[in-house]
Amino acid sequence: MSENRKGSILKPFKALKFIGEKPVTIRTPFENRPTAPRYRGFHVNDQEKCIGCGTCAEICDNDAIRMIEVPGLEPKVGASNLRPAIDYGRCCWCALCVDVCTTNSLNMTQEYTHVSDDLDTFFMFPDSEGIHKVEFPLGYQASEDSNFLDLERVEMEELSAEERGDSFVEIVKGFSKEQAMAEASRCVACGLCTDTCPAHMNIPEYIEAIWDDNLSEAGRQIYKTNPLPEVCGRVCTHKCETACSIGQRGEPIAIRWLKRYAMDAIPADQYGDINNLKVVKPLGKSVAIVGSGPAGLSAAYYLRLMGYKVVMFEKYPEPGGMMRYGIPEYRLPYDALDKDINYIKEVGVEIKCNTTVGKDVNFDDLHRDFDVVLIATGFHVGRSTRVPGTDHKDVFQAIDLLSKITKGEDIKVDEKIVVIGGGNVAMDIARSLARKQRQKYGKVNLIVTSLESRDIMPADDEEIEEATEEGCVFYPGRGPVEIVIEDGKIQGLKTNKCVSVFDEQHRFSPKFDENDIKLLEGTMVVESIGQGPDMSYLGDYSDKLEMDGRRMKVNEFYQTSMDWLFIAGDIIKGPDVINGIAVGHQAALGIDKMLEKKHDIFFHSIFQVLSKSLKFEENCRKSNAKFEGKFSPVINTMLVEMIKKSEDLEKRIKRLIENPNVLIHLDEKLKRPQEADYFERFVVEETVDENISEKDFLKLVEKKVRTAFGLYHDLEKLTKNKELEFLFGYLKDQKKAQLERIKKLL
Amino acid sequence: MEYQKENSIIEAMQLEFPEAAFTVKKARRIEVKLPSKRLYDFAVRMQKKWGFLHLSAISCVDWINDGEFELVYHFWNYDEKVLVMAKIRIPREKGDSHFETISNLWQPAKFFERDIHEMFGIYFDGSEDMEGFILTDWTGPPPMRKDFITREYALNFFHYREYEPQWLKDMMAAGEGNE
Amino acid sequence: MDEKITQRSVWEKISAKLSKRSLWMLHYCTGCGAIELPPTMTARFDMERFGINPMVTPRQADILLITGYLSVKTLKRVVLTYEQMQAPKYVVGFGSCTINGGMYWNSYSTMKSLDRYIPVETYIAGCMPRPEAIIASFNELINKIDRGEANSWKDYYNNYNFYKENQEHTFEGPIETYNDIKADAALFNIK
Amino acid sequence: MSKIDEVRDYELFIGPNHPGIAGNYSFKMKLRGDKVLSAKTDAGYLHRGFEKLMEERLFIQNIAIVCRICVPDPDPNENNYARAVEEIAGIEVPERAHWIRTLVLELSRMASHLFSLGGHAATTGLYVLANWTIADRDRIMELFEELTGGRVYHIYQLPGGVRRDFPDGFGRRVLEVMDYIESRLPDYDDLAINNSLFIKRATGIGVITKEQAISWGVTGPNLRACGVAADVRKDDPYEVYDKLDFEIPTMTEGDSYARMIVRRKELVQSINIVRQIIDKIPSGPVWNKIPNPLKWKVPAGDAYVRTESSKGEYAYYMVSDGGRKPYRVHVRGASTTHGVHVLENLLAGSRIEDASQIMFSLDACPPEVDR
Repeated sequence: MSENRKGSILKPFKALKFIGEKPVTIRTPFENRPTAPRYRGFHVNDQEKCIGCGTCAEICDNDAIRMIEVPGLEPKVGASNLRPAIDYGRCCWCALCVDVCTTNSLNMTQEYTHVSDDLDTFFMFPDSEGIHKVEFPLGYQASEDSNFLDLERVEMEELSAEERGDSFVEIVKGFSKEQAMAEASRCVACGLCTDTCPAHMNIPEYIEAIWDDNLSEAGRQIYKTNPLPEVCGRVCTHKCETACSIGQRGEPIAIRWLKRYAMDAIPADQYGDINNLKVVKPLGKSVAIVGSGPAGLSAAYYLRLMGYKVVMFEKYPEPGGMMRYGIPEYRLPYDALDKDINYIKEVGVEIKCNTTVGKDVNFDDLHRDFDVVLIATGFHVGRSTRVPGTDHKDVFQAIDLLSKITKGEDIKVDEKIVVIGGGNVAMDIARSLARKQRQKYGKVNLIVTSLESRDIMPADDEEIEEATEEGCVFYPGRGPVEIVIEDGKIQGLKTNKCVSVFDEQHRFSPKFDENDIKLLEGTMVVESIGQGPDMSYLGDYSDKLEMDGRRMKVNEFYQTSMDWLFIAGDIIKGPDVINGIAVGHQAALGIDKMLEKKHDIFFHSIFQVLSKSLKFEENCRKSNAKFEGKFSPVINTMLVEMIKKSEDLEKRIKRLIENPNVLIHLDEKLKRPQEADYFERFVVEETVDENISEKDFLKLVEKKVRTAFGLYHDLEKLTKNKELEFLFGYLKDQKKAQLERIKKLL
Repeated sequence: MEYQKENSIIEAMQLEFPEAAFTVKKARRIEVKLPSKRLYDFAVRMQKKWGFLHLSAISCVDWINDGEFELVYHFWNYDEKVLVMAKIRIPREKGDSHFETISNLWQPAKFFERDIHEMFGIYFDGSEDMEGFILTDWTGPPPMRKDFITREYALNFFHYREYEPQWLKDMMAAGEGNE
Repeated sequence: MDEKITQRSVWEKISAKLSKRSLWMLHYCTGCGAIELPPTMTARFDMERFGINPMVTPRQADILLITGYLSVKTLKRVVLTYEQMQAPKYVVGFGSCTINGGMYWNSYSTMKSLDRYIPVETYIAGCMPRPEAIIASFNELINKIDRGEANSWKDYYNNYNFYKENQEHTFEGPIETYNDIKADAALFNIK
Repeated sequence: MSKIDEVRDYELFIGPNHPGIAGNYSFKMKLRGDKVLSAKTDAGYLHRGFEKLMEERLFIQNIAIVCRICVPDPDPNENNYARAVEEIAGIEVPERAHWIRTLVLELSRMASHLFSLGGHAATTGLYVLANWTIADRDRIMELFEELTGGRVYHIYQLPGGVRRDFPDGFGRRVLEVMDYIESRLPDYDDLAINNSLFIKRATGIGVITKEQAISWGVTGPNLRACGVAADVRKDDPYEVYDKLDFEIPTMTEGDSYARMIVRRKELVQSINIVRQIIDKIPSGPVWNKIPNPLKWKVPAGDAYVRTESSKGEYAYYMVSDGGRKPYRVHVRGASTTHGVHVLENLLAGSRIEDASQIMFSLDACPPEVDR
């Protein structure tokens, strides 16, 4: 370069030397030139691996990914029936979705050309073959060290095997605030857990509240569908964690421990105001509940909220049923159980203990004195294997021993014990007796045998591991043959090898290998192979009830053939606490629906969404144009149409608003069958507090509309969509027949 | 002492501005919080006395909850190689808030002040050029104020596309098929 | 754009064959996609061999590239430029922003879908589209002209009110475009 | 004004399509004959409201939108944003990530300088140099495509480091491209930079004195062309610039040609920096993982972060209120001074033929002005 700026006129001619050189120009530019191996091109999504968790739609900063409901795909545990569709009129190819994908199913190929004048082709549904069904090598892919999710779980400290060996102190110490927030921060709020939980708890919402350190909001979200959170925080079988999308490639979120942290942190006296309960105007109707297990308590809580007088009858001295007398204290301490039950009492549920229905009170009086009777007596009678020798005095039922331990009575504890059974109850009795043995003899000698082999034992894996740590010896996959008794004393249990437990149709028909015999020494045998109900109190009603196989015939609200009699808990459905709670809540809805006729559940839930928008409704009265400008296209056309169509709408909204129960609104999510019906997600609205600002309410409804309908459609196109036609059918005419058809669908 | 250079600068300034709060954020970064009426004198001394010849930027932050705008003046010293961030708070009126200009000291201030005027609605008295520059065709409120939500405005003002792709029609048809 | 394929006289077929090889692209890069135009125009990808070269004034240009987002202010100039261009004229929409708002879908100052303001011939997916994709779109444009299907510009005259209405809604008032659209339309005996 | 002057005075509106500046920008000029009396810039054609959009996006989502602010030189944006978040949140960045970031910044500087050299020569009719530099710049684009997955927008640097490590054999290919570009520089000199026609056209045009430069807030190559050796990489070092040795080229004349020479010399420095990086880069992780981005909150605080982009001092002022989205991000582009008042001052008194030469020599980038 010339500093003196003289430069020359001839120098440019040096460029002539390039005449002979090969040109830089690319010969055929528009054939797809291969790109770098890491190129960010069009998306490709492996449909099998994808679980439709919607995290890619959540992180997309251009709102380019919309979850489409794929007909023919069945939502199952840990997977929804939605799949991402990508709007290439919005996508900026930043690949955040690829890096956040919970299952690594979404990747990018090296394809980059799509030219068209038909705009609809820019909204694409990526599958494994690629956008134009032309095979392209993969480009930008998710890699281990660059994905955005933290897959390791925050470890919960537990007492070591020695410390807990001989004491009934609770094993789990609980999360500190930092641990809980760190664990809560891992959740991507995909909602798969809510679909799987029998009680459809608002799990992402309360985890979000824990992360925002707003524990009263967390409590409020939990109490919407679960009145026994302290219990569930400790002993729930946490199906939600099996569905957790983070669990696909890493450890699922510790949802149960987070619920426990949230409730432990809220003192009992604050329960009332976090649920902002107002004194409920009594509705003059009363309900009797037999049995205070999880199902009974849950039904009682929600019925009380609706304004009914609830009286509960409990055989044992303390309420709680199986939770108190079945689950040992090291898993569920009684103060935690009492914290929940006291709040239910505080709400106004009257519990009469030590009163056995059928003895102190007979069933007919209940039918006479109360409008509705709900039976939730659970399984308290242990089933015996009836092998020879089970009538010996040293053979006990696990249930009886467990309730004796709870009541503090002393029980027979020999040096060598054999426990028959492979479920959670067997684990409870085994570990309780191991503790008793260590307290009495200083060492544990306890054998647990079960038909099922180790991998298909119904008990939770952690339970089995912790039991082995505490000294229990396991002999899985063996069938009991006979209890060997010599001069009045039990020597042990003769067992054969169990070849298979279920036959091809998965029915229970165990097969044994006779010549593989093994004697398990023990002077005391405890049977824990299952429990059964004791429905003797029904008396002659039991033959009037229609039966469906061995169980009572019930509709979806667990209403038996006699409309005044409802049933809940183990005796009708579900092995665990959370199922009891869910069925209790469902039964409460059914009772409310039956007693309060005018509460049409479906009709009510639509207007619950819209009645909160009464303020907007006034706006629309004043000037329709202003109203139109307020909402996004989908919502506003629907609202305007509704207002126009039904004249008495305004009266109905006003009446619903004045009715106190609408304020303590129930979450109708429960009334649908087990699988999440995505349309239901939109219509049903959870408790929306009155002081929600117009803006937030708008956002909430809109977000739900988009997730529910997948596409951002306007009204006319939506009516062709199958799921919506009964909503708009309703809008078109309000005839009764229309409502009947809706209920059939629910 | 760790930030020897920065602290010596602070001492020099502290003498003349006792009411200002000086902190050293990190190497080459000094933060000053001072009352808004003292800003102009501070700016004059920065340029004339302490050699901060470069006004890197004037930023404005809308603290809507405190009801205040925060103006942050970033001065850079070519020789000392230190950046001073002078922060002042002015009340946030509904209409135009007012503040004095420093564009007579630094020419770049003309652009920053005009930009803040357009985006936040703060009128800088004494500046020559306060008319529209970027948002000449914008009729709405100053867009950077926190009470203006751009998403809601866009959703209601502009038209968005509704796609009807062939694969969705086939999928829905297939859905009907096996219903 | 329903009457795409109209009966074409022999003369029109010949003129299409000739004009497809000498299209002038207006040198007006409206959005950020313009950074991929220099490589397309210059030595490496060289679109000039397809007969496409930048032309400075709208009056002599055939192709108007909308390279990405359009702020409302630029949209006014684009409408002005579009109306100045001589028909037959072709608009090519680059990238996601012209289709459904792209990254700036929630911005208060950018338009969200181009086809409401001016008729668009082809769209290219990308943010921003690569030079190869751009040339692929030119290639397709050339073939469409050859087949006589590139008639989206007639759409502007046919439903002129639709476009005018949308423009006035976005500009919150009519804009003065100094062009007598009716006269232009009459040239091509469109009512 | 005398009768004759009155006749010759008129107002001219230039733009917004590419008057000579890379992007939509327009000028209202008052002229007397071909002498520009005064010029008034008018921007806003590329305004998308970045700062507003950034307030409505999560911290991680912003890395995709940030690089769209200045198109020829996107990486200083990404770097500024990442470092601002790291400074507020106190995140440690692994050593190797610092080196990779510096490499990406220098490659981006080279691509932008090549682009502006070509453009600068093109404004005076020398289109061949534009063809050459843009074709060579494409080699760097291909390097970016290999490293980050995107040609122009890399979306590569994020708070905590960078997203991916080098693909294998990348270092070797970078050195090849560096050698190739170094071998091309003499060709550029012969063709344009030492071409006396170009020198005559560019000398004495748009002269900025040292004092004017400082008071007008000129930064970057334009400031170094007036003799002030101020460079953010040396004065306020970031990433690993303090571990590299390179000079700051300066000229004294401060005219359009001097600015071109400074950019041309900076190309050599960048090549030398890239070579140092390639052979000194340590191994190790490239990303210090941030928590789950959908929930991640950055503690309250603010930070003023500066980088030396090819256009000048590029700074971000970010404020966080402890939420999941930045509370305020103010982008101080380098062209906020070059593209607006400096340009108006230089155009006043210049001739209309040199207007595009002046505009391009300042290398102002309108999207930075509009944001």
